[in-house]
Amino acid sequence: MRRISYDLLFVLLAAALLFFLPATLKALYGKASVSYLSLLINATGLAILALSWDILARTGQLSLAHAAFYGAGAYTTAILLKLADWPLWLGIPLGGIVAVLLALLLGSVTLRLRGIYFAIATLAFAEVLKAVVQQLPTRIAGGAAGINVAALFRPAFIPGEMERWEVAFLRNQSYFLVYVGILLLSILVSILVQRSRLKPAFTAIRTNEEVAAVMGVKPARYKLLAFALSSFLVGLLGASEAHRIGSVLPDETFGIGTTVFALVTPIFGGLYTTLGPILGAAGLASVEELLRRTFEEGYLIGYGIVLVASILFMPKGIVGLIDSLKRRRRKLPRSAEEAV
Amino acid sequence: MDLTLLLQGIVSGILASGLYALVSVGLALAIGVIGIVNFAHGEFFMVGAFITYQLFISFGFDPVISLFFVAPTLFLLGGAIYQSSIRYVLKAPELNQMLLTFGISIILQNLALLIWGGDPRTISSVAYRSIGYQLGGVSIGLVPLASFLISLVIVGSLYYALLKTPAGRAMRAVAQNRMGASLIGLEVNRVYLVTFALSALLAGLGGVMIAVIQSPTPIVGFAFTLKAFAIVVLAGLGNIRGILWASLVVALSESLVATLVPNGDALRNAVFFAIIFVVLIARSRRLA
Amino acid sequence: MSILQAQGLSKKFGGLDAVSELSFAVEAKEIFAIIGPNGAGKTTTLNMISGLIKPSAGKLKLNGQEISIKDSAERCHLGLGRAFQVVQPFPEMTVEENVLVGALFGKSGVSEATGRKLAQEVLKQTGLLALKDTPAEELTLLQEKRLEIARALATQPKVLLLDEVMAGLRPGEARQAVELVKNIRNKGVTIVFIEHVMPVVRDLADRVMVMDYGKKLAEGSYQQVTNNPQVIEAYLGAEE
Amino acid sequence: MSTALKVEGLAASYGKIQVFWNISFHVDEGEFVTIIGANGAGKTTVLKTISGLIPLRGGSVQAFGKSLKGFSAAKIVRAGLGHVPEGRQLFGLMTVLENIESGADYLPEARKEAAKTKDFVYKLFPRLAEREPQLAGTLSGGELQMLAIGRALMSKPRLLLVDEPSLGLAPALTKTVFGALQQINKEGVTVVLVEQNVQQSLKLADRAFVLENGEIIKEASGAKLLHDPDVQAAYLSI
Amino acid sequence: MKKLLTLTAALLLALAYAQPVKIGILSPLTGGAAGTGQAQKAGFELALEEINAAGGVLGEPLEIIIEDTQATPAVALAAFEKLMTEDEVEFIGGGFSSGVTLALVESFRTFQPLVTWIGGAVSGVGIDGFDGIEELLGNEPWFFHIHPWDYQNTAAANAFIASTGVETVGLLHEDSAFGGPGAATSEAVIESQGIDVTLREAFKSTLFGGAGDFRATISKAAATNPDMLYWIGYDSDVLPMTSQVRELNFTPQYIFGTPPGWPTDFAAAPEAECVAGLIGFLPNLPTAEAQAFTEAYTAMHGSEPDNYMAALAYAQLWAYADAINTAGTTEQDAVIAALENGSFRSPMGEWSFGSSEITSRQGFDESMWLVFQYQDGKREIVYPPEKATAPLRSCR
Repeated sequence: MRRISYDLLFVLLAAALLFFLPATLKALYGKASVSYLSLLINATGLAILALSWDILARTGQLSLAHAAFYGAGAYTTAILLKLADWPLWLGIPLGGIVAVLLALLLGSVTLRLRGIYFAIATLAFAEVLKAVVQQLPTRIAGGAAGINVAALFRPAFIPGEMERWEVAFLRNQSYFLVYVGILLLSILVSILVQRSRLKPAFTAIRTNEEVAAVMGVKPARYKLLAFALSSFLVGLLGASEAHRIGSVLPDETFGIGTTVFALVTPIFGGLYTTLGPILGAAGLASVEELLRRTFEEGYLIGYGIVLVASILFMPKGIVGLIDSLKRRRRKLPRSAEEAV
Repeated sequence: MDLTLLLQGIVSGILASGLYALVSVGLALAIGVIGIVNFAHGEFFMVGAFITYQLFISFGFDPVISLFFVAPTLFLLGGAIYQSSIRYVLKAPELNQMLLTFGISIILQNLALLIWGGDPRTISSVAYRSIGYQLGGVSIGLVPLASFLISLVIVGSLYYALLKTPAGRAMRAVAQNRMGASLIGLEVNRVYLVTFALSALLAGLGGVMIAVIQSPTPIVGFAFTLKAFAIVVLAGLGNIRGILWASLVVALSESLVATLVPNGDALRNAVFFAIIFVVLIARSRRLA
Repeated sequence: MSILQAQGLSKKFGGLDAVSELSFAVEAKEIFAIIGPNGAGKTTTLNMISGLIKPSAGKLKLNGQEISIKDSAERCHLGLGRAFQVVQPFPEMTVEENVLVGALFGKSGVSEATGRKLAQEVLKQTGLLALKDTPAEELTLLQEKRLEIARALATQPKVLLLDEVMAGLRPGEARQAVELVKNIRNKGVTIVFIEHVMPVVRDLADRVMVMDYGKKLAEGSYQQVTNNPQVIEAYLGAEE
Repeated sequence: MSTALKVEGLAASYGKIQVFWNISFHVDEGEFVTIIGANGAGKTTVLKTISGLIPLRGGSVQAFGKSLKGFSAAKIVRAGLGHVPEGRQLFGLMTVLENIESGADYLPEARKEAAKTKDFVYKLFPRLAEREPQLAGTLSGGELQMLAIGRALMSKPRLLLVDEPSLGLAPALTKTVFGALQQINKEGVTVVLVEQNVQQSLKLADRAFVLENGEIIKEASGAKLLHDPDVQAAYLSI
Repeated sequence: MKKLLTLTAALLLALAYAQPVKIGILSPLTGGAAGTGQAQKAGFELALEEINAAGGVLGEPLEIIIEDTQATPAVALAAFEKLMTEDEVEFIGGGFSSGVTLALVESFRTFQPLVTWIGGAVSGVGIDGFDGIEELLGNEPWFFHIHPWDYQNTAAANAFIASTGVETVGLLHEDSAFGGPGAATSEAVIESQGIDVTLREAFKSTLFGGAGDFRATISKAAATNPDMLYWIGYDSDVLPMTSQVRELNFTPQYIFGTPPGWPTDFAAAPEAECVAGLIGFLPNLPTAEAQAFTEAYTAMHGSEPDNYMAALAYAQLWAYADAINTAGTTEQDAVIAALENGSFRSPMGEWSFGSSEITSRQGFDESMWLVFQYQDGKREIVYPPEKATAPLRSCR
């Protein structure tokens, strides 16, 4: 229990730092802070995506349905606002809840599937959901044209007192704080999982479901719990993102890219940890932006090379690399050779 | 419902299974024998399609002739990719394989974009592309028929080769028991190398087919990757013969829904994945 | 009343009768050994008892309660612990975390604090305390075997199923292990174990059941079964 | 008599755990050697290290005067070492015939004589001839063991390493298998047998070793060890 | 000392003036819409070279900064804000896809740079409960749209269809945001001409994971035996659609498609023969501007400007250059006025901004669209009559 309070302290510290980050950026870079914040928002979204996927993966469920939960969250808030005069903010938690309901539905029928069979079943679920949403009556889900989604923040421009970019700064700061809030929630959930009885349960199920069951762990219960936690977080993200980018469209909102990056990022950063997916998001977002700003053409080739190299040279991700560096520095015996 | 229309739907569906089988069989080999989850498989079609296109543009080669160039090229490409990266992740978790091959897929896609641009290309003069034989109101397309027969032949001969030839038996041996395979004098890594290269070659053949019937673009392979994975899983990992059945089931269902349901063609992907989903779930319940 | 009862337990794999019509009863606080040649169906029997394999036919009762239809986790909660032949620690977890899995989930409603305390006790009892922060994948075979027992113990079993846990131990270590098992029994735990090392069987077992070809060949005291000519032939190999 | 196998200071690693041993022994050509020892004593690991399935971490292995250092398992088979491994490692989804043929398919020399060797195998185990078209996965334990030996023989080995062939076999079958090994030995193949079934295996052996915790603690003729009271106490418990 | 200061100040002032005009471009250079983005880029590069060869803008070489949007809204948003705050551009160009445009609306409104925007054709006009680009941005004085709106596309297609004298039309459309929402409107517009739409069917485009097998849909259309097959899809659907129509022995009098682009080299394919299509620009348009553009483009890029997005991009950059030069300043109001009042060069001929349903800053309308028909391996313009290079042929 002592460790969890350390963690909480750390999270609070991080929260405080992140809270003041926009203002700091503004002080340091002025106008350009708007752009940096925009990139940070995207990176934070990627971190939420990655961390939420990782929480589910800790039970050994390699889901390819993350786009479905993201889309469910986004469409929930969009449809609510379209059909009724809902409070703008309510759609976000409701988006999370609808994602959870879908996840429980999916999770309960895929309990017995393992490995790639599970992966393909979840992918199929996401593809079918995309088609279903597109086929819903236009007056409800907008059909192929999608739905406009109102912005969460519309800071007013006061001529004479501020510059235009400061309005963008305010808006980005607000979105950034919302995303950071969801990320902090994700981190809290992740820490709770890591520091509670859930960690042994999740890890046991992931490593050997049968042995776990013989030890008294109920696999179905924890697999569904992981599904619920994971989908709630990504549902929140989907709903918030819908407001930020102003619309939902079946092919875009349920696009496979969400799923792909949800799994690529934590692998890159280090699986089954709280820090790994976050470092993964920070790393991949920086790599992409740096390459983009360096090479006029074909920067994504470099991105692909980084992915390939990362697996070859740091198979356990950034976190694994840090661990092994730490070990080397402490000169911990690694092989039995030294231990004997 | 018009009976001819229904018949046409059935015929089209059956013939369409050829392309599905063709794009899946190489992946089935890679997963079944090597156990590698290759997200870049679709990019092998794409490369095969672009090479076919380039040979046409540069030398005026008909795709049928290009087959003889694409096959060895893709074999070499597959081998090179195996040697430079895949072999290091054979024993790694599936997720590592996914990230690695996803990286390869991004590299290949964007290289193609750099070389050929993003606009769809066309192999313009293919005399046989649009030939259809009319049979009592039902049309049987030459290319679908050929791709159906070719895929039958390829899957059939692959099946036969796996069963009867020493090389095929080597692949099965490695797939069934790595240790046993090395004890009968097989260099397991070399068998893997050849298998992966062959898997790329088969994808390349699919790519030639795609170059004939579609316009090569850098992203033409990706949709096929997902579908090929689904078909391989539906057939059962490593089950080469099952590829034919699985392809037939999904292709025929797609075609029937597209024929019988208003706006049914838009539901093709939904039908495809719904079948995969239901079959996987049902199978998991039956096994338990 | 018998604490564990099997009636007509059978399992077919394809056409093969791995276990057929097996019935036996284990009394409370007994140490009950199952021996027999490899492939006789011993491990399959344990798997059916702990719920990893669904029997093709037959019934199982624990403490008089029918458990045939319960899943592994429920059986564990009712008091069935299990250590595996091929040791299967969770390699990514530390020794303590491995034991914690059993301690926290072996019985329903164990609080985190209680579970941790229980894990500490079990670690002490099995001599693993010093290794508690070692990742399980770095253990030696002997340590792994101890962990296997510790993890099962942590589920607070009434009946503990041990599958060849002595295999590969040196005589000295085996003696320690025998003492450990005896201690466990003395705390009121019934023990069902599979074993190949005959001295261990001799020293430990109150009763021995011999299996061959999925069937019960003999049952009785160690002396009784080792003098049974059928058993000698099946298990030790016939003399010319 | 020349040396078929010479092992010196053998050390191996298994997965992550590096096991350090110092095992040295030699086997003469034409000899039948049995290694006994408790489960986990390292018998299987010794065989696997010799046949290249586990990387050699120290020491040396020589077969027929040639060092096997750096050889892959496949290359070691070519050097004339057959291995009937623990768990048999057959191809379950192939027929009996395919399994047998596969033993010679990838060794040019052995392939030339495949038909003759197959006849020998079938004479040794007539049961396999009957089961020819059946999938290996459907065989009984005894038949599997015969098949594993048969497949190894197809490579025309000069030295055969056999790992616990009696495992899970009924006494009658054990006898058949051991009889076959004896016959193979008589044909001039050197045999190194690892066994738990001490009684029968020691009877076959020209020489035998007792292995404990990665160390050879005893070496004597088979008959002598069979009557060694220590061995009796440890392995027969009678 | 004083002298030095004045000198420095003068130098700084000169430097400030010498700042070249920068135009920020948002374009999908990678991903599913890379074809469009690459075409735009090629068009910009040509225009840039010409503009700077002709003396640049305000006496300095013009600069463009192209940012890849990956056709992804969140990426586009970050790219736009980078252009505004890091590169500090005052003018925005490029543009594609309604989803991306919708994502930019809020930030456009905040920064209010001068935006001229290609694409984002979903006007929203006529779609209940959905706000399209024209509805959202049409009244913003700083927003200029350079591409016909969806209803203008429909009108152009409809005008051609009506001109052919067909009595029945079978309408096939892809089901995403491009072909989906407008299909019902198209049907209504066509039927208002007294033409019977025998069937309206959606299909799955190859761009969105379809395998390119349209046989079931084509068979259904063939069963209704329409005079014309009218299809709305993407450029990668062209070859499968036209070859399968032939394979299924479906011989409508006309095959008319309105994809946003046509595959490279398609003209030489036998399937192309008699296929008609809507296009914004044709390399063989027999006008001096078109020929000059095609020639220069081919010289620069080694291939003909097949994708009309290249021509629009070219027109867009020239419009900026001309307007800023006319205004003589980069001051926004002045440039807006110059844009509103000026007329500009383009490969499609001289053009200026006019009015559409909502906006009065609309560049190009239905009259931009040409209907061409592949005839003997060449694209002949067949509609409108005043631009026609050959009469329309029947496919039968």
